[in-house]
Amino acid sequence: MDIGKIWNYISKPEVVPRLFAAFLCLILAIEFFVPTTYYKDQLYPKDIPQSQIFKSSLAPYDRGGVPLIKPADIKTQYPQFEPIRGKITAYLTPLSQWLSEKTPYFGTTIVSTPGGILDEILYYTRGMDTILESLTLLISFMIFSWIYLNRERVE
Amino acid sequence: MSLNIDSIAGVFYGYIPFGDIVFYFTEFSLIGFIIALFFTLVVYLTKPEKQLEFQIGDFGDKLNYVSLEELKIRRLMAIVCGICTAFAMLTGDLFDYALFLAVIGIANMGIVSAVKKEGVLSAAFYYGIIAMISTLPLFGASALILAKTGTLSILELAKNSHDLLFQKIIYAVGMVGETGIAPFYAAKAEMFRAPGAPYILMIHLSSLLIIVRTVEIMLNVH
Amino acid sequence: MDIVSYMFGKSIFVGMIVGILSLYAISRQKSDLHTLLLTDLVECAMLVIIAAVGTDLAEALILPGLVVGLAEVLAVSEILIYRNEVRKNNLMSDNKKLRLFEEFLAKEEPYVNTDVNFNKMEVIYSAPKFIGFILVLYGAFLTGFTGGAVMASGLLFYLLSQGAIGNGVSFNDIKHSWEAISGFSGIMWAFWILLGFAGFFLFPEHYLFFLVITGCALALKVGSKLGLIGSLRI
Amino acid sequence: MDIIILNNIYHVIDAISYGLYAFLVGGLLLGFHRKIIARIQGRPGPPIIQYLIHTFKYYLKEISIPITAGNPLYIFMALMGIMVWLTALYLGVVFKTSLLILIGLYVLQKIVEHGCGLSSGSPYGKLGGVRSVFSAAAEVPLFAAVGIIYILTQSLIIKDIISYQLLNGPIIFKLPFAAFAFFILLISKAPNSPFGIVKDKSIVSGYITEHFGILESLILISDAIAWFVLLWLFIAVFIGPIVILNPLLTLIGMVILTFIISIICALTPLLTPNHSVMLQILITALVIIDLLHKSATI
Amino acid sequence: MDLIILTLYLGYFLLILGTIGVITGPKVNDPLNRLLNIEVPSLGLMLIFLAYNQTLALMTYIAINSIITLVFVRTIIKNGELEA
Repeated sequence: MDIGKIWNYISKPEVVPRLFAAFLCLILAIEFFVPTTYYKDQLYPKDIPQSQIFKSSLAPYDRGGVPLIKPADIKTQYPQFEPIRGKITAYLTPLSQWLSEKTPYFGTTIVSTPGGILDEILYYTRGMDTILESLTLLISFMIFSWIYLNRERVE
Repeated sequence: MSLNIDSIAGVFYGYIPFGDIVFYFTEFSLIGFIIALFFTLVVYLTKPEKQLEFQIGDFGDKLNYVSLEELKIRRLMAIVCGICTAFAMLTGDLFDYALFLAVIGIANMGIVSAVKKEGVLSAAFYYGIIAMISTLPLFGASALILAKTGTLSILELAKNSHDLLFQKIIYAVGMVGETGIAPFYAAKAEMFRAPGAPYILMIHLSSLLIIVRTVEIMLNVH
Repeated sequence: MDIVSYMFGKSIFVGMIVGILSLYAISRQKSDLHTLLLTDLVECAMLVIIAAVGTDLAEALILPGLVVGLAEVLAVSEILIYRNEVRKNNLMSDNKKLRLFEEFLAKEEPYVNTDVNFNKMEVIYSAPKFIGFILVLYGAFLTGFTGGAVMASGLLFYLLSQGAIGNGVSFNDIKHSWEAISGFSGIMWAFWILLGFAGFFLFPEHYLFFLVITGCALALKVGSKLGLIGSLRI
Repeated sequence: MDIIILNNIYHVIDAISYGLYAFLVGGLLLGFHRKIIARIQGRPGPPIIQYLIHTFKYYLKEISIPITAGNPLYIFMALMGIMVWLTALYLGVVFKTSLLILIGLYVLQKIVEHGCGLSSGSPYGKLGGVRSVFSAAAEVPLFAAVGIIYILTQSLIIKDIISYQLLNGPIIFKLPFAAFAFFILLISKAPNSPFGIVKDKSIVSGYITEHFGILESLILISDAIAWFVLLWLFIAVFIGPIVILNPLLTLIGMVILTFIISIICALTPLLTPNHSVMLQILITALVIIDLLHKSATI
Repeated sequence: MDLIILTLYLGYFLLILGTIGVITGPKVNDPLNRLLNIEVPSLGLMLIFLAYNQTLALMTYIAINSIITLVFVRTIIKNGELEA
């Protein structure tokens, strides 16, 4: 076995993804046997799945609070940095308020119009994540469209 | 906030809170931040060089140059990459950092994808595959850390010990894939053969700074 | 016992198994296209592991994970196509040097089935407008990233079916409208950061205003951008 | 008021003279390095001050910029080399801050090499630059070494590491693998080393092929300071206060280290790029296993 | 409670079986077949989202999945054309 040949082999670009996949596979296989524990006192806790059905028209995203009056009580990492904590979670647009009075089946739709717990996390408490997320999409779309539109270009 | 950070990255100067995601300044991260931004400026000002290339099986050199359209998109990608690198030095959140890495990875791909050369495109594609695979360890490890400790903030994680060795290993492997350090360097190194030095240089700078910063995070989180 | 923590170990277990299997498959795979398809499975493994945490935070982390996966697939697949085109052109130009009288050699034409008559498919004329309209409207109501994605799938469906019945946009028209729409999308991105995200911290008392701007701008940005994919000529 | 200004002036003079000192010592050591290699190979070799003479000569020469170069990157890179190493000198040797910052600065040296090579547009420079990217592997053992040091001393601030050694003796006996990894780094930075694929003679002068005149002189100055800083760092982190607190002993330590490195450089062949990278990776694997072992036992 | 656990187990089952199907299913050498097989694990993933009550993530995943499928189909067709 010639070690020099192996070294040369793994420096080809087309081999690298496969090599990396095998390496990661190995690491995960080791990790597989490491016991993982679950810390009970999580941030932004959620109710037990399916426990809110038919009890609240905002199910499964009812986190308490009254729109524009009483903010919801959510558990965040740094409450001292968030002056309007819980207000976005409690907020409902007039349209969604009307919808919530009519039907118990549209909880997800009602909550995801501006307001609701996810909008609070995504726009406010962890807004930086969403900036990067949309930036990723923007950049990949730029690459995509540049290649698509400039395909016929000759040097 | 925490004394542990002081003994790794130097004096702790302060922080900017954006809700749960806190950007913090230490001696180390400030130097990295300034260097990355300064470099972005240099890259913006520099004209791409005209590259002479050897010909195999032929005499004479071939002159490669970067056309104006190509220059515009590549410069934009390089600037995005530089700014993201600069802020990745500051961020104090594991998941946010992983997202920064993802953005940098895609921007790196973008810097070379406009070059119409088979070898370079091929390398960009393989690098892209690695970047896609390494979202599993990066995001997966941060989710595992969240489940085990109940927090993602580096400042909180640095305060007391959590026994996170294996999660940290997965996270580091994700970084290895995303920055393309050896022994998985080949795909990324082939991308450097493309003409257009200042933009290519940005790829290299970002990956080197990211490696050092990841080492800092890995030492902080314990 | 709490169900989330009860099932946590099992979900992680499944996520790891899927990850290991798909990574093993990638390490044995030699075709570029198949590797690309298999990376989609790796994304699945990642999503399961994040979902296993089971809190609202986990759900908020799933969305960026999803988007990053989509974005990378978008860019990488286009690079693959471009690479293959360049490779083919290079091969052809090499062949011209090597093979004399190539143009006189008989070449087999690839068989293309041109008998498909789209006119008979009534559904492609009547349904797309309705479904597209409903999806776009629903997406606009949802706002945020989810709304954008729903809106985009509506637009995509409409534009694709228009292309199939021959009412699609020609390549020259695409070039202009494409740049316009993607510019709009970029402006919306800036809008959401400057007026949305920054506003929350600078003027917390006007949070409602910024909330609505953020949600709508994000939905418009994602929707317009991804919807454009529908106008591609395959 | 006047006293403050006077103090400031003194500080500036101190800083400049320390930089000059580092340059002179580094330059002389590099000349010494060249001399020893020549003697081992049976040649008389150039005088020890040859490196300094070279630098001085290039400093006075006329400069011209290639038509293919991408400006201002082309000029900026030479300045950046000096910037990086002067910063490393003051932050590390004088203020004794975090080891991590110094490693970050060392990593920037790669950027300088890469930038010099690629911005000139010359095919030789480009090859040197690409090889410099390959050899970024040399830094990886360094990170593992830093991890091991942190586990032992619970701090990465150089001042703390030195005071740790004052109590517990030199680290080199406790962490032989980390010291070895760092030593490999020193070797890879030395001219004519087995890992010196960046300055391989088959690609003319590697990344500085197109940089001449004052630009080359600046790069040479920064190389000399780099040599001083790296040797100082090795002595400070692994051998400790016994040597580092006395300037004369430090100098002697540097001469001995340079001597050992020159012998290694003279007796080993140059590796091909792939092999050089992979050899360094093997060393990294060794150090990482050591790191995992150490962190698992804690 | 039982329903949730059943949904979860069904999700696990589909996910793992689907993954094996994608990797070593019949005729997966054709990329289009492989793409269709990928829908099975993604269905399993959707069931897992449903069981954890992450309905917004579920909705987004459905929308995104349709877009990703389109992108893949385009890639496969284009590649087929280029290889022909």
